[in-house]
Amino acid sequence: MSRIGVFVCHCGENISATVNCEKVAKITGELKGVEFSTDYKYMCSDPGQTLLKEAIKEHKLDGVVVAACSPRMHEPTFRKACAEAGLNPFLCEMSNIREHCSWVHPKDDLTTEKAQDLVRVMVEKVKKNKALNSIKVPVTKTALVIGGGIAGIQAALDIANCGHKVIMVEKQPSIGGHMSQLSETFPTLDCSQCILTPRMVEVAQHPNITLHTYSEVEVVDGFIGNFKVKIRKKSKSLDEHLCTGCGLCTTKCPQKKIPNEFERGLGFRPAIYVPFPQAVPNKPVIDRENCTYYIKGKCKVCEIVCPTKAIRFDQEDEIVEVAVGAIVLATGFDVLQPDFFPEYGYGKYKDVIDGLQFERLASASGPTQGQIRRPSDGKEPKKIVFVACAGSRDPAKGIEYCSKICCMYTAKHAMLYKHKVHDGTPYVFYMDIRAGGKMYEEFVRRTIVEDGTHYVRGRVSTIYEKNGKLIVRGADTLMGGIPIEIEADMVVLATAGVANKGAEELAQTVHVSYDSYKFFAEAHPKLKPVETNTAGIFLAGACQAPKDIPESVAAASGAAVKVAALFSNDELTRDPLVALVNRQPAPVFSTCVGCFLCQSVCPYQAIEREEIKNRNGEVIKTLARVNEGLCQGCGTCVALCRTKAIDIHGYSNQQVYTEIMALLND
Amino acid sequence: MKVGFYPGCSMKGGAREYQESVSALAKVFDIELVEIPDWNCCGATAAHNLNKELSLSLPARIMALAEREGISDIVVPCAACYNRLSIVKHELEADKSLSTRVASIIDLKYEGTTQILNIIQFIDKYITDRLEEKVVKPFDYKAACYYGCLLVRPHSILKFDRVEDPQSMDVLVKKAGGDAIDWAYKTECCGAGMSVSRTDTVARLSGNIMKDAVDRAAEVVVVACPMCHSNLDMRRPEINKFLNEKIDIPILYISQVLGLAVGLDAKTLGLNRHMTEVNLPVKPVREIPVAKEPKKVVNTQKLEA
Amino acid sequence: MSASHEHIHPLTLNDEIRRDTGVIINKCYQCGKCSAGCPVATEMEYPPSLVMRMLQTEDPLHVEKLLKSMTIWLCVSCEMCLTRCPMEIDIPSLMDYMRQKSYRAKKTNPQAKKIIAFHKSFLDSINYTGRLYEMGLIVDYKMRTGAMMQDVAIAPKMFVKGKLNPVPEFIKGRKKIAAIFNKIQDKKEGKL
Amino acid sequence: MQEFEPKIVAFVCNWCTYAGADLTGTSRIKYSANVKIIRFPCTGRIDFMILMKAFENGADGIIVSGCHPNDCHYSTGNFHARRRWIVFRNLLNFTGIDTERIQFSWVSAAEGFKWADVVNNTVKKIKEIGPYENYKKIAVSTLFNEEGASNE
Repeated sequence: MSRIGVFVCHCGENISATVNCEKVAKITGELKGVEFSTDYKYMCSDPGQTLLKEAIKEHKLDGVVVAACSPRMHEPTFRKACAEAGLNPFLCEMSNIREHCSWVHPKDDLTTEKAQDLVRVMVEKVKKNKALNSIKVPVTKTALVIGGGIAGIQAALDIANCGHKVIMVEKQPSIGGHMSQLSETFPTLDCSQCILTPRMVEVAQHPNITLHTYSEVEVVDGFIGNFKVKIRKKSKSLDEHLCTGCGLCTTKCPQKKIPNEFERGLGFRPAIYVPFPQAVPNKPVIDRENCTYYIKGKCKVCEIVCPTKAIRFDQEDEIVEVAVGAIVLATGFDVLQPDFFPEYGYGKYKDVIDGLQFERLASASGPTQGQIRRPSDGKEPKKIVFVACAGSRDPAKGIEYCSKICCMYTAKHAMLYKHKVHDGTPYVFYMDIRAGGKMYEEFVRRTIVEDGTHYVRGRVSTIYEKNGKLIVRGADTLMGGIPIEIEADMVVLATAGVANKGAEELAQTVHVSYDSYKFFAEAHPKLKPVETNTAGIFLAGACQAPKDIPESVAAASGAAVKVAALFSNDELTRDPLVALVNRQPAPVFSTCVGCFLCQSVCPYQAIEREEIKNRNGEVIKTLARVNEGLCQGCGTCVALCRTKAIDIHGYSNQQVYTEIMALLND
Repeated sequence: MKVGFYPGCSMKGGAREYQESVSALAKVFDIELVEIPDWNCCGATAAHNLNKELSLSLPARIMALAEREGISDIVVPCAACYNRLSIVKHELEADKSLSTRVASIIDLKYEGTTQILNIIQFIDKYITDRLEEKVVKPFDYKAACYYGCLLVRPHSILKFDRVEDPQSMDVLVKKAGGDAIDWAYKTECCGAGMSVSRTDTVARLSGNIMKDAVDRAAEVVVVACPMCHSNLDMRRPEINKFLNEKIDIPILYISQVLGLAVGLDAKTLGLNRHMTEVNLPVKPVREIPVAKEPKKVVNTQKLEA
Repeated sequence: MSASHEHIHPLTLNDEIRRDTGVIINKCYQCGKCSAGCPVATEMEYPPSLVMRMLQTEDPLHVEKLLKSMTIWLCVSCEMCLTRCPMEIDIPSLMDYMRQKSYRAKKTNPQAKKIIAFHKSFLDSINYTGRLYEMGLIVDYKMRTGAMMQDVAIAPKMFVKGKLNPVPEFIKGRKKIAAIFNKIQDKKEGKL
Repeated sequence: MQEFEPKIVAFVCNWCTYAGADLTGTSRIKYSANVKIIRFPCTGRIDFMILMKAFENGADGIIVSGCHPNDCHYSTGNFHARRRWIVFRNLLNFTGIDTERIQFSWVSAAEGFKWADVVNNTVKKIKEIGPYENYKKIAVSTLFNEEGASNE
């Protein structure tokens, strides 16, 4: 016979306004096995919890049902209170009579009846609950940071400075990300390279940071505190220890006409190359797809000229396996591909470029040494059109969101252009100017008022080339929508920021969720902005949504603190709501028949094979066994088990059936 | 090979040469065009400007008649008719109750089983494979392929070619030995049904189109729509007046271009019926039907220039 | 909840437009891409984006202005606006709707007389013969508008080129066509 | 005559739909009280014996709701639920179970409105179909006492 206590919370008036709490307590107090029942204004308050604890002791309760808010809110609170009163915390259950009842139904008898039903269900369930002990798992105090842009750099440095080890993985030959491509940054016009490069060097030299460039994460297994990660280090065709970074090979390479990714196709690079002069590490890689030796089997000029004989043509990819306790995703964003705007001739006309290309033109280290020259003929454009919202806020093209950074960088571009081409005329076609941020609005005003940029409120319909000019057809909606045509020398599209290539695959590899745009999803948009739904994996920077530099850095530091907090414990405790395979006396051993269907569906590889041997050491039966450390308690194995040999604590077949019967038979 | 054929009103009158050239071209490739018996006008712009039910019923009757004859593919060379028929087919497919109502208005069974093909889709489906082998007289001219509105828009319904900078007609012209130029007015509107009621508007819109083609050294404009043709060809005096210059390059239907390439004579193709005389300069016939390599070089040079 | 809501309030103009054309007026965020690409925007009193804005106000004064405007009759249904609209708003359908509404309410702009006359002559031709009889259309159109001298110069040349049929082609089922016209609701109400 | 008030059980996953239903409450969106929720860790946990058990005990309708595809907290549980449903639907139809009474949906933690819609639409639909008398007639539990069912 059970001795269960029922505690009905009023939640001030949140519940009692529509549910008759006294009645619920009274009626459910009459249920079989209920020893004690009461209602109280605020169960979660200190006196409320004291009431609960006293009742447990006084009435020797062996089960508790708290009818209050969502268990997602206060289940830990009440379980802790139970534990303090000497009751196993897993003998405490909550009925959600606030979110699922009082708040969604009007004040009438039906609502009170529903509340009674919900309490009854939990009373019956609690009768079947078992006392369980929390599972303890160790924490590996090393963090993995995926992505070496400004967000990854910040996160890695912050974690490393807390004294924890960091492994950084970067896909490109150098860290630095998009920020290293920028000319100057809004709203202060700091030189991007000048503020970024010292950070890059710090990463390379930090004793706590291990850097893997030209590498990708291939496999992630495990769970919070205990991830196992396989990293593929792509072959650089180079012995990095021997290479001094003298750069002789890059000057002698006969392949010189490969479009330079770092310059966004506005310049060329050789097949053995360092992405940019300030690269970290400043050592070259061979681009095998374009290298004459790998294509034709002959050349090896780099090998001949290398003074330290560091070139390794036969070097293979290396797989590195590491154990980490937390992961920070900082894989950044990408910009739209050229085929996105046929109406703007993007990709067809050389002088229609995107914002990042303009950054390279405006950068002192760029292909034109910072002079604004149009790509087609190298002339200085006297009339330039910037098109904001190129792709952003365009549901027809599949991008509904605002890319957030374009308003500001377009204003910056217009300003930089005006600073460099004094007699030039910049036009900006925009829909709205979104300049929320410290000193942002002031910056935009300066572009308009002091630099005389023509802001035209309207979207561009089409751009075509005629007699060496780009005819931009737009409209001025502030003049009632009258069409206007501008003969421009160059057009810069503020292309939408989109999820990085391969974001979806990476999300699936590391098991985090992502939105319909393939940006990684945070656990809660307001209160958990750097956490993911997967414990132990955090987000930093523009892999989550388009972000500017200060935001990315702030998010990265946020993620780093989360990692540091996690690493401040030697062990983690987990709810023991895991699956288990039943055991029976010999000769049956278990109703498990060893079909291992459970193994095939388990997302955590938590099902192991257990061999039952007889006295002679012969295997007589193979059973499934659940590794409690790995099991996350999803219960998919339970639903699939043909012999019902596997069950799950907290949601066992018996508990679930009891709940259903209690709910439907009043 | 038999294919259903809906000529539409203009091909019986103002665009007689379009029908003549399509028929002649089909004959060369052993395709029999079966005219839908007792077809009616699709209602064109007038119907959907003034009344929605009418604009649905008239095309629906045409398709219902075709269904009754067991025709699966209808070639609709007129881009305007093609557009109307496709849209009606789409709308009736999306709304079953509307479909029932229209069926009762036209008093015929309508299921929407026929496939509507525009002239280019027809050529691609039945002719393209055999085109190059039949080219005897490469159409060696710089051609501006003009698609207009109705062939490519609305893309969500027609799903034909790219809506910006379409290429299908350019490909055909190239296969016929021509040089399809890159230009800006491929899909700009010519003024369409305003030809009679707003001649000034048509002169401006069509004038801009002709101007861009001529500025880019086109020797001929190729079209696939009788309405575009009549605006660019018949309205030439108004166009020239608007532009204040004399433009005399001819407007040819795509069927005429291909017809010339496979060796049909001008009369059979109805070239004599154009209001702007067709005086294409005589060029020496080259050996191999299409010299692709040098063409490509010419093209890219121009793009980069 | 929302279902009963709809019953209580009478339909606004924008609700009606949504019901009849599927166009959601408030989707427009006034980017102006339609006006920028419209081939006839320069001739319109209200370029397409402004039409959308006027409808968004739901102000009867603005709606009245639109119904009486030349704008709706100048639209050539080229669908450039729809093709490039980031919100995929079917402005051509909306224009059709406004024209039909204006025509039914007898509010058409006096200058649109020629355009409407042409459409009517066109439909009459179909009504009587089943097809478009171009010569008849032109004659009928001239009678309606009084533009007797328009295009007189090209007619003989067209005739010589075989582009004008002196006699109309009657289809066999022309009675069926007339029946279709008679079944159309507006025809019954004398509004077509 | 008193209106038929169906009994509907909702089996939802803890991570998406349960949280979504919490959001419905937090947003004070009203819905019909006929639906009562039973929480599961994941839709992958829900096997068809559970659905049968609900019908057997007098449910007129069932809602099963979890995370959207690819959003599963456990990566793949909802896919297993979906596959299982596809396979079992035919079997249920064959055995005479009215599969119209089972409503599947994906409701995320951010879709408070959607949850209210799912509930209200299901209640409306079940009210139209009427009480599930047929099942009650043949239900095994009418032959045995209730304890019999918890032998599993």
